[in-house]
Amino acid sequence: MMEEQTLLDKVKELAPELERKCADADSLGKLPMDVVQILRDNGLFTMKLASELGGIDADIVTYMDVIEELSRIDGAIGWNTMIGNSAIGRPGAFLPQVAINTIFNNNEIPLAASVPSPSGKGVRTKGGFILSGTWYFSSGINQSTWVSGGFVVENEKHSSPRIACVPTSNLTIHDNWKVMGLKGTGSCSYSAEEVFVSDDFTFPINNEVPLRGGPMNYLGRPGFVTIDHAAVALGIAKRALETIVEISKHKMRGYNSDLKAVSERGYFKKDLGFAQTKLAAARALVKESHLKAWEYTTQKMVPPPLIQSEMRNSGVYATEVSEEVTQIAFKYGGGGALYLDSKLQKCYRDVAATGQHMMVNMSSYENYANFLLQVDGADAMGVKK
Amino acid sequence: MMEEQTLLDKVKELAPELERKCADADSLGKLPMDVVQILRDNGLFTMKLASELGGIDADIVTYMDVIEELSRIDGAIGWNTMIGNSAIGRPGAFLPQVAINTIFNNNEIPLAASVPSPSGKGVRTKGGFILSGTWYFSSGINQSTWVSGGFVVENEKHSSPRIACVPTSNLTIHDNWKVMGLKGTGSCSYSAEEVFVSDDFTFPINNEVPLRGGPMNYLGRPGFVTIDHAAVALGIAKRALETIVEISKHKMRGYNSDLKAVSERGYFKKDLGFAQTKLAAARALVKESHLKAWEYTTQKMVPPPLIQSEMRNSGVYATEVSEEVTQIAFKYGGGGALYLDSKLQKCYRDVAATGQHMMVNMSSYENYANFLLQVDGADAMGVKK
Amino acid sequence: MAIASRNTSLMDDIGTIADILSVHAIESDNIRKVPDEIINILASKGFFRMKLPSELGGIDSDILTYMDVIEEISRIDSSIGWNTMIGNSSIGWPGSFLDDKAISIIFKDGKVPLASSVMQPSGKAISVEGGFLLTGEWVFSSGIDHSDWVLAGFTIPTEKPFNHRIACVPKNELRVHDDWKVMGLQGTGSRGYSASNLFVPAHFSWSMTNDKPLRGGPINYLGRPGFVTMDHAAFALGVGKRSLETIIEISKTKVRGYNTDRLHIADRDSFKRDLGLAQTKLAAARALVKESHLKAWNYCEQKQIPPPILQSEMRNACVFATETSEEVAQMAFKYGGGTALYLHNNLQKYFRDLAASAQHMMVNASSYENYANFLLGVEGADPMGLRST
Amino acid sequence: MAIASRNTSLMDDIGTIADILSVHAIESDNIRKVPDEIINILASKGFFRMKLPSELGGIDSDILTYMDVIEEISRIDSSIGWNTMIGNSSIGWPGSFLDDKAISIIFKDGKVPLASSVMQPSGKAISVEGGFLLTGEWVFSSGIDHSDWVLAGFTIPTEKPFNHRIACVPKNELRVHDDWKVMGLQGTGSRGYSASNLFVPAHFSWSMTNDKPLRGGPINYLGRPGFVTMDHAAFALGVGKRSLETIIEISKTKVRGYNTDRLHIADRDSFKRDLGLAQTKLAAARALVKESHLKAWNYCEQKQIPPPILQSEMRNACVFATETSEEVAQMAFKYGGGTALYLHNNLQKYFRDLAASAQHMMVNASSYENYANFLLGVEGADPMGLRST
Repeated sequence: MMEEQTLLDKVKELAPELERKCADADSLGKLPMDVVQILRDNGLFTMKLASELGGIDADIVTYMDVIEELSRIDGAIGWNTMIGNSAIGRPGAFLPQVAINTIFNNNEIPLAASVPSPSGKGVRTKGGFILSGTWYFSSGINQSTWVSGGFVVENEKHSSPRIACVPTSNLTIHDNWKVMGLKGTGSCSYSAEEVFVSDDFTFPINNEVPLRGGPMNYLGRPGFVTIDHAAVALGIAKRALETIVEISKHKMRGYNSDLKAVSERGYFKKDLGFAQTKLAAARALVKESHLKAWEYTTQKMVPPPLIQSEMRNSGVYATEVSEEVTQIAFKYGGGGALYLDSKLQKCYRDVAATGQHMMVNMSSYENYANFLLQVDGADAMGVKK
Repeated sequence: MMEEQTLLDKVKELAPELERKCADADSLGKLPMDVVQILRDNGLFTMKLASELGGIDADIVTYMDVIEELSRIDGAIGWNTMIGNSAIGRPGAFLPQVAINTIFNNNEIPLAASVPSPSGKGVRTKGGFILSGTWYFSSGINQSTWVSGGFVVENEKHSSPRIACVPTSNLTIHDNWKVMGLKGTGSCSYSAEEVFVSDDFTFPINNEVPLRGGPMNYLGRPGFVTIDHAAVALGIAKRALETIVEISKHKMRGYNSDLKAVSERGYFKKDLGFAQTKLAAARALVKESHLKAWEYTTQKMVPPPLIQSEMRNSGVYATEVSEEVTQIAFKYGGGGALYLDSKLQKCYRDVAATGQHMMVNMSSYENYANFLLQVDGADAMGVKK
Repeated sequence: MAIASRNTSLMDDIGTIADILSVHAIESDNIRKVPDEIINILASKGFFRMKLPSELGGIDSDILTYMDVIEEISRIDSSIGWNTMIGNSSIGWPGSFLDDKAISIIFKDGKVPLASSVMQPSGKAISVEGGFLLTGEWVFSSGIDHSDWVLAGFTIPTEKPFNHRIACVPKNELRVHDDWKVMGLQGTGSRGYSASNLFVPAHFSWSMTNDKPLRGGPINYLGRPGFVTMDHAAFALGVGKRSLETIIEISKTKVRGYNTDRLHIADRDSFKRDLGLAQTKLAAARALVKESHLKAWNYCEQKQIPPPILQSEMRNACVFATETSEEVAQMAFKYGGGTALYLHNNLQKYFRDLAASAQHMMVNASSYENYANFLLGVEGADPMGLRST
Repeated sequence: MAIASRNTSLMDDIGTIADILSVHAIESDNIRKVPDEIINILASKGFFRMKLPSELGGIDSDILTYMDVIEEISRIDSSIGWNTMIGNSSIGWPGSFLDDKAISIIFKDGKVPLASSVMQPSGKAISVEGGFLLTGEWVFSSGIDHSDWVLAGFTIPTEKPFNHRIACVPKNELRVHDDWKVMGLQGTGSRGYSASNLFVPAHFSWSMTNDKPLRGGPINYLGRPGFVTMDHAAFALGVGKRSLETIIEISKTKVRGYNTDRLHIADRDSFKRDLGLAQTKLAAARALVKESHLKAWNYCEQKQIPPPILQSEMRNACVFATETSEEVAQMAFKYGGGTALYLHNNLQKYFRDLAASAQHMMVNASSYENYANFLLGVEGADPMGLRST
């Protein structure tokens, strides 16, 4: 654990610089390149990458702490870092060696993006697939050199959807990231038009046993990414609370004659203490359920479906609670929180945007209930077997 | 309106006496006979009864106000009064004259109970039905002389369920009202074992056009009873707020050194102001939606399905809000609110019990949404046509 | 409950311009104010004169019509709705409170100018001969670009007890700031402004604390905060309504997530429960706004200002309506999923605009606390939490 | 995180008596206390000695085992769970804080007596030679009927700064009231008691404010309120868990209302969403209780009392667990419909018992306010809102 603790300390040290350099991300519509560079220089995109490939193979608690801290600094930084980690970590763990040799050419670790949901179609051809389609929400794609995208195999109803790893240069990036939150993540759509992808650069989306890498790669689906979403939302909410704590000390609310600072009002205190507690509870659950999963992965076992559902649920709950908590903080910010230079409104918009991701949709509770009710074929994502 | 205004004033005048005489209702498991007598003497069971039969044929706002005020005095009084009104009002409006002559013998208005849901079975026989079955939650049955119960006609799948009006003496009352809330309502089960009921003492449950009576009898289903449930819950919640307002002024909460009364705490004030507002909003909606319906009934038209759904929904929402508001009040009552002589705990238990009635089940929202989504066959109760 | 004469023609008028009003939502956000074209249409149809005394060419609207109009315009376009409501109060107030000398200048040649306002007493003044020297900085002055006159709240620090004064100033005497860079209500052009030792003649100001309306219909007797509570409520209710309409449409064709049943959102009963509850909540909030403001209207019709507890109830109804609309819009946004993030998707706009509107001091949750002071019989209870001393 | 030695045998022991424990739920409510038979079984198996120093024949339980045991007993029967947790603290405290002279009398012949307690300083005393004269009235003393000794909180009004003292008194010197007529936790025999000028020898009392434990394991170093926060949390979590288990079973066969699809509750996706969310919320609340109390345990193992902010976090976790359990039980109760009203239906019992438990001062929502004082860096912040002066 020693080494990874250093990782969190390093991020904390970098915090002021990262925040300063990220100030324009919202208007840029993506992370500024020097922010990406700092993250890369410090190995922060390789936490999920197999150590065989130069990755950190981080333990799950460190990973969570780092993503949370990065999100505390700026939601877009946290978001792009977590996407970037999965985007290189997963192909690193599952692709055949021949692809690895190309992608990690000269042992360099490229920047990657990914959209795992199978939005594309692949037509089988000799030695590979002809890939076409449009994928949405590909965070950080502008800085990537490789992109993993999910696709279904045309005319093969019963074979698993696959992931294709394609050079970004073979794809068309659409400049359509005009959004209300997480503006700085550059999550543009992209499309492929009959791009040939060699077999070696694809793997079945449902593969469970990784070819390389540490316990992280045994987390399975959706466990491999549930911690990511939770950590981003928790980090943003944490920042919102920190911000309102500071603001509350000198902000006078109310009309004219009530001279109390917000921080002195009893109901603000109750809301603040409650918010911090609720957030801590959600965080404790995320940690607990992912540590439970970790016990399997350290024995090279993929956590069973119920635990997958618990991991996802903890992420959904953490996201909802983070939204609620951020909203409480925002409310107490009053009119001043409306301006674009207010961190509160940024947290508010960013956390709302995180909550729209399919991974943290509240239908997760229904899927989980199927386990509790012992419904046949219960599945964390509601996928029928 | 003048006359009915007098009715509410009369109830307010009776309030202290009613409350005092009702003190033992919870341990009795039903309303004390002298409470019933006061209600009866003041015509309070005849507000929904056709004026042709000596009833008051009250307007809907007066009716709501009176039931709310009675429930404010004591949840069980409000509940039994509203059930008693429907139980005599409905047969009074829908039964053929020959039955009316018997039931309203010598122009006396009997006390009645009713369970409209068709829990019984009737086998057709010459001139009537042989009725058997068990009905649950028959509030006030012990004081009644007539009971209306719903039943389905055996072997006639497609004919409407009917209501049978039967002398209480022909039924077996089960002493099973051992419950956690609304204890004082004597809502025992009863059963019938092959009781002959003449055709004249039955009518189809879905009849819409009354044979006698004022606008109230055109409210249709479920509109005829939605105001009832809303008014009871609102009255109880109102009382809970009144009670905590008084208590808060001298109750010191917290450990030892914080010498503020509950009423001086900012977060209590926010909760109190919020609770009163939310309750007022729910009440305003109940009134508004029922007045909308009233415009139809005064023209002898039954309000259409969408309005039925809105009436029911307003009742569900009012009940939920009343529960929430009562709970807020209860919380601030601290340990003292646990004791059986505390009005707060009584309100808390009673309002929770009102919320368990099928009429105010939250599935109402789903049924209402079917209208909003223009789903074919949308129905306020979720009944398929 | 019945209101004698309702200006129902106003609602009909909206129908005739609804199409024009509804095409500018994104443009307003981009240019950070409502386009001039729209303002001109609204002005020409009288939509800024609903609170203006008929003596001055105003409509002297009844309260229900007024509320319906603001709600409907806000439903069509949130930026326009917001500016309409601010514009009405901003000219209605001086029209009703200023003396004839000032009126003859402001309403020169019988023309009705456009105005904006920041009523909060952010300014400070010193008395000089014939008037005041006014200094201060005011924020959030919606529609100021389109305005000829601007209202500014101020106090004279030496004056006791507290006296909330308003100055009516030509816009060109103020410095207007380019500060409207915000996360919601972007399209409302709510820039800040400032003044430094600006001379304001005495008759171009009045006292919110002490003065009574000099002209106008019942609507001018609503008092403070009643004169603006239904504005905020109607705005929020209109936008909340539109959120629901939008998600209802979307839900019929949208499938979310991996659900293998591939049900449309509209077919899921958990969505239905949320939708039915949301519509009910919104209706309850609206019913309370209507009920409390009609109660106030009874006073106004007799030229009486509704008493403090009723003012508190009006404000509370409006806070509750705002909170409820926010909640409802959030629910709709949630079900909109990832596609609701894009700026061309209105669900996110309603969500942001309502969140922003709720930050307004008028709809702050402290209103509940002030109301509780009435319920508890606390001496000096005040709807705005003002202390009497 | 790992705790060296866990007394897992206690959990096994519960398994052996679970059947007996689970049959008395209604009887406890009827006789308004836990039947003697049950108390005797618990006592004989050591379930009242988990917080007692091993020097006095106690178990000196680790914190996780303790929490698991209280949660599991509460899951089986809420009345028994409540009495078990109160019984443990009531004897653990004097065992750890009183001097050997008092101990030799209370634990005469090495026997462990049963005790109950009201720690709130409802009593007042005057100092006299060799001790105090104690007067007061205490309410809510769970399990007092079964107890030999009773703890009573008191202050000496003339003493400054505030000093929270506890007296340990033989029950037969107190007047026990027949006042336990309540709406929830009926089965816990929580009667009030009073004393008038009762002489308490000085060595039969100690100060919660100033004294440190004289014997015992880490659990005795939890401090105030940490010594009891996990009790309330574990109780609530156990009952909440049972509520969910109960509605899960019921939902599989129950059909509600007129729904024409005649779906079982378990088949409705709106129920599923509520159920999945409820289980998740409860798990989150539990995870926080565990996390914060394990953090505290690190201090205890080094014979240090956890610092005030951690005390506040422990209390907060426990308040949040209580609120969450209440919410969960209410959800389950709702879905139970009309049949959940009957006294033989446990859903209503869980609902009432949790509502009643939440009225306890220890789990009052003011805890959040006290915690905020730490977050805001307010001087003199205290987990219980005590003022330092």
